[in-house]
Amino acid sequence: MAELTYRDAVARGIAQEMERDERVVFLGEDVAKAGGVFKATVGLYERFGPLRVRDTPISEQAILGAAMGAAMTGLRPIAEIMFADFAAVCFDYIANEFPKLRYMTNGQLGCPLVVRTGNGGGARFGAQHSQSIENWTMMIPGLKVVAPSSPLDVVGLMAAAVRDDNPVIFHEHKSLYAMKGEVPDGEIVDSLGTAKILRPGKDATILALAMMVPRALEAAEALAAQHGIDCEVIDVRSLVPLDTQTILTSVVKTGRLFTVEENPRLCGWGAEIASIAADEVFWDLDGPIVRITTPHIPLPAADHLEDLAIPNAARIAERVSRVMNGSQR
Amino acid sequence: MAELTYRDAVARGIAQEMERDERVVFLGEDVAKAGGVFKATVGLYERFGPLRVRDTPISEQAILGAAMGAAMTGLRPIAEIMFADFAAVCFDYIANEFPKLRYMTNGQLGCPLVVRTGNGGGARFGAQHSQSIENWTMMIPGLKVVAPSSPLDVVGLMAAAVRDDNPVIFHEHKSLYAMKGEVPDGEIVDSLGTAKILRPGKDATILALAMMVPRALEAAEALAAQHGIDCEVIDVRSLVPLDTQTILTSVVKTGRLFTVEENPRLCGWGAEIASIAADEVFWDLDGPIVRITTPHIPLPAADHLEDLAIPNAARIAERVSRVMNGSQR
Amino acid sequence: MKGKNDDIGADKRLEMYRLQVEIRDCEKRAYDLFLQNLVKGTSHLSLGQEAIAAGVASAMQPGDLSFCTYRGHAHTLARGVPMEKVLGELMQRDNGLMRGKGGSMHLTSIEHGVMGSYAIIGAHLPIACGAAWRAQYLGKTDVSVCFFGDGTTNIGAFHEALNFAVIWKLPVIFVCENNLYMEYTPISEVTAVPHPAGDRAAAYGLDRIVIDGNDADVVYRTMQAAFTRARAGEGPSLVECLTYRHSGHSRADPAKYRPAGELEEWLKRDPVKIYRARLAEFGIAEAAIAAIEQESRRKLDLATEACKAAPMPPVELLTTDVYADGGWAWRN
Amino acid sequence: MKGKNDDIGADKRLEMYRLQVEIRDCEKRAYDLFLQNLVKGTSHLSLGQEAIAAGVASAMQPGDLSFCTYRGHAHTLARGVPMEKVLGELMQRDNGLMRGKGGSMHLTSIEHGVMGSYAIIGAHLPIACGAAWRAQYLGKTDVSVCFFGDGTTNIGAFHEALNFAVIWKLPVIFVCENNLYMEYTPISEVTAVPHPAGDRAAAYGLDRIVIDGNDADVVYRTMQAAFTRARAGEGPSLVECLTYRHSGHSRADPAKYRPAGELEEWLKRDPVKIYRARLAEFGIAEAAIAAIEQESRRKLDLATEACKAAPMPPVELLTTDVYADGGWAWRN
Ligand SMILES: Cc1ncc(C[n+]2csc(CCOP(=O)(O)OP(=O)(O)O)c2C)c(N)n1
Ligand SMILES: Cc1ncc(C[n+]2csc(CCOP(=O)(O)OP(=O)(O)O)c2C)c(N)n1
Ligand SMILES: [Mg+2]
Ligand SMILES: [Mg+2]
Repeated sequence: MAELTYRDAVARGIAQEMERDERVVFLGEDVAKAGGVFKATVGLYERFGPLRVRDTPISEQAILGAAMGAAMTGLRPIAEIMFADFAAVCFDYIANEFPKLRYMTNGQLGCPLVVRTGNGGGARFGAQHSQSIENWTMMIPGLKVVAPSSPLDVVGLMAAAVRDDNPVIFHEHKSLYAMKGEVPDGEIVDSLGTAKILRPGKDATILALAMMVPRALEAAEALAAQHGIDCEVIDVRSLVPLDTQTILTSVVKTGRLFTVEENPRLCGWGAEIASIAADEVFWDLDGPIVRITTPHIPLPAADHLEDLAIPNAARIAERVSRVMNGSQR
Repeated sequence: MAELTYRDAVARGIAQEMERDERVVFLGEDVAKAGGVFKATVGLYERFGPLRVRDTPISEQAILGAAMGAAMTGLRPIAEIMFADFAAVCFDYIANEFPKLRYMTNGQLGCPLVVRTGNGGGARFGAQHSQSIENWTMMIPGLKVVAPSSPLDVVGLMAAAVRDDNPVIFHEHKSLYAMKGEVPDGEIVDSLGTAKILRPGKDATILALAMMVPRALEAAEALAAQHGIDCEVIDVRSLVPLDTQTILTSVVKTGRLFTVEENPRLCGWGAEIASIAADEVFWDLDGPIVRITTPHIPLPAADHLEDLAIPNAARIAERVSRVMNGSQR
Repeated sequence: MKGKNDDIGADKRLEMYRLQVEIRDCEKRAYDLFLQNLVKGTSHLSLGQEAIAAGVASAMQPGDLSFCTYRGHAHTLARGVPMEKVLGELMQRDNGLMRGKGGSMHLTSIEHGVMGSYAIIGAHLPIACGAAWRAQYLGKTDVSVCFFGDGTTNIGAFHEALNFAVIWKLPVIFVCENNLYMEYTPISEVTAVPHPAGDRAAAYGLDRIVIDGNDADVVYRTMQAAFTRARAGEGPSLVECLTYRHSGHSRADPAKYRPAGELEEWLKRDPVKIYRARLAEFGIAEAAIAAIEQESRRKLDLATEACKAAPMPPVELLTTDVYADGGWAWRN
Repeated sequence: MKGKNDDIGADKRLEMYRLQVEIRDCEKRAYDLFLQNLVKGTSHLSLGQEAIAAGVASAMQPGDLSFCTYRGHAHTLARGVPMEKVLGELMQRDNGLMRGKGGSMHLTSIEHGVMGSYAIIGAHLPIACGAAWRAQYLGKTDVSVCFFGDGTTNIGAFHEALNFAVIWKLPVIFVCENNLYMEYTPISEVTAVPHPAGDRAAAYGLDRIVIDGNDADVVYRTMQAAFTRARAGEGPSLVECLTYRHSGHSRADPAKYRPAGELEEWLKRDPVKIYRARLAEFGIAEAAIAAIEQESRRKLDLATEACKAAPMPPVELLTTDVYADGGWAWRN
């Protein structure tokens, strides 16, 4: 058992898989010799050498295209798209190529690869380097999408992603890279498509993802202490496949559903899950489903403005308590 | 009053605005001399000349980037992205540049332009030429998004889009181009952000967009005739701004909400609206909110498979009647 | 060069002629079937461009990989995929290469090394790089060949792929079929240089290679050199083949944008005609030539009948093969 | 060239020196403020690259437009934007250019023709084309200048923009600041040609222009020619300026990836030093030079104090200017 940062967990997860499988290769901008701009891949180049850990030009389309071609023909590439926002410059691969290949070829070809992105806000980087783009990927059929919230989950979900035979988008959260957590020694393999109940509770279900998870947990403690509201906090972890069993079971139990989302408001993962609940467990709901999100705006650079935009524990607690006390908005 | 095709309505709308305002220019691949691959812009080149109606190379990033640079500095460009799917190769402009410019510059610069796309399925073009990408654009703060369902709306919303000072994504539906409808003579200017109640009803609200509109209307007639279910059919028309007033008023009245979406299931506009309803008018709902969508799959080429994938009147009617009769799924 | 035993030889020439004839026949049939409303969706013919498909494929070895575009029937057939499989897919029947799920723009047959046909301009150039990277990494000798049109040279992915292939010295060959038009717009109106691929090779440290794409021998010899280079670990090549499509861009296009007489000029340089004459020049008997032509028509008629008789794909296919488990479940 | 009245002249030279000194001082101050934790977020300095900003801006006319990157402080200052406005934005204060909403990577001042700084590599090259297209369309004589780094030449948007600008003959000048590195990776390791911009100019039918970017006179003269060409309707230019950044890529980067001695070699060619010597060579009095330096520091200190005293932007700003009506409403 060792205490690891989320950042180190990325390198550990990749190393575990590269050690196990020669077909695993890794490419991206400044990822090799420099160990990545977030220092999440330090040591891989030294350990696995220049043929397996490769620096690329600033050519995101070439990076993802090359990963796809290699994946189709037998390798298991991991590609880094440095900031998640840059997914927009290579979105053709994410939306049109990776996820449709198997279907269009009637199963002749597959695309087993992992795209890692530095997702999310909190670093005062402004509108083009701070986005939470989970929904850009969740909305595309044929992808799998995960977003871990702890070092342990990073290692285990990375392993699961690399071993999965589908294209997996792996959203790392930039503002969690420094977070520490216990990670057992030895091989760790988690499974995609599983949510985790991090705090059991009976009054309301709060769903959160990535950086919103610690904030939702903090809010839940405050809600319990200050308002006597006992929230079940679920880390969704995997958007596709989506663990609707765990989620809906909880909603049926508590009768109330809240989502805490860092993405701008419209068409986020919370909207999808809220809609599923409003359809499938409608009669078990005891009140409105409420999404607590970043407002539908680009993110500002200034620190206090950014902090105001992204949900935090206080805002979550305040909103949940107000709604639970029956004031509708 | 003239009968116009949806395709001709596009040219008419653009012509009306080019006639009015010299700053309106139009560019895209094969749009000028050839009149567009869907023949939706026939005659504009002849009428407005080679300086205002321009063929471009196959360079979608250059097309949208150039449109943006021109818009920022005083023109009112209309750019065509031939098939909506190709938005993926220039998504940086759609997601990161157009919609964030005004915010990042604290209002110093704006981006008044229109991007037209040939959206949607039904033409047996396969997975990379048939997508409904409304949610790719709806989810991005700073854009406006419309998707007309009739020739009249095409003309009026095109005018509104061109006159709007924001970037507007204008989703034309490929399978509606041949559709005919009455369009009055003279200038027509509609307004963005307005839904239209096309069929009043008291039992349930059905929301639809673009090609789903005629199908929802047909389903509503069948539901009335065969099941005595009186549906209110609303053409959402504008996803951003979203006319929540019209929509929620209807839901409050009927107590039931259905969405009919061509997009693949996850994170569509229906999820957003369903979530809004499940939050804001929860106590007015008399039963589950149900989304009728294309399954979460890439689209197949074969005609009968594609027809099976995209919601049609029979499937809508069948689903609505079953749900209204209390069988949950 | 005119002796019977030049570097190409009679057998190879007969193979290249057979390929060109079969492609020509099959493409014409596709057009007929479209007129009969039996080809659904769109389709993009290579009529007039057959020498490239034949010349390249004849220089390929088993195991080499082809990456095609929507205009990929020719390259798919040239790798040995049966006509029935191609026409079946165009007709979106259950006997098609992808059982009608992909359609004409996505012909794929991994069995024959046809690693997909891509319908978003430029996307497959980086993908071909990736396949070549795999070969290099695993120490294999196969080469990836990527076909695309003149218009494709103006999209960003072209640029990224070329640079990437060169710096990683990848065994990939980029074959630009310059047929003078993107869809309806002449390439010269939208391109900063006269030769959209050849004049850009130097920007990637590559040799300028611009060849007659209507002469299969020229294509074949050029490709042989490129394959040798790729297999020797010397990196990629970019080959611009000048050609012309006899028909419109896609089934919907009557090609009215062409200047009068242009098609006629190019018809004089019809690759099939040129090559038929070439065979004769090299002393190949008319009977052998005619036999190829007859056999092609016979195979084509059989294939056509088989396609007409083939069922539509079963409805269950709608939701298969979205994910690797064979299904489409995005939730538990 | 060494006479007092060469083509550039004393006034222009003093202006260029002043710009370089002010940029140098302001960038160093930004670094100090970062160490004091007063610059939030990231920041990308142009220490060592000042001659380009000064040389280009000095050749520009009012009304000409600048399109910058995240490494855009220098170009913003060079167009006359007050230091306070720039430092205020880096400190994300209410007195910043965009009142802290954009941050250091998006400096914009339309009043000075600074039409935004773009943080997604390559995006602004097509955008600059669009601004130039507007000038051409409206018959204006302004020229758009687009700055970017060596690493940017490998992304697709570069390629699309260059081709586009040439075929439409747009009045746009692309200025590549080749500082030998993308972030931490040497450009030579990831680029197929030695000169990432210059060696590609021919791919767009443009002249190869590779110049010493540490000599403001060279930059100025080269740009003058490019502006003349653009204003004459002869189309775009692509100028590669060789230079070097003295500091790391961004505030977080200690630049350890550099080979020993490289920085030292380049420090010998420090543009500010070079230009100070140049002034002396042309007989400009030491007192005039020193006055510029003193004035720069005085202005900088005042600006710094003003920024430190400035308030944070009000919270209402969070939701302003998403849409043109000034607000953020996406629904009624
Ligand atoms: C990114 C993208 N933009 C536009 C299109 C539409 N389109 C299909 S084929 C084509 C022309 C391609 O021209 P070229 O590369 O010369 O190939 P050709 O069709 O002549 O073989 C265009 C513009 C597309 N498929 N993908
Ligand atoms: C599309 C995209 N990819 C990657 C990055 C991250 N990034 C920021 S600066 C940079 C290096 C740019 O190098 P260069 O063009 O040489 O400019 P320089 O920073 O040296 O001035 C990279 C890779 C980005 N901002 N956008
Ligand atoms: Mg072509
Ligand atoms: Mg650089």
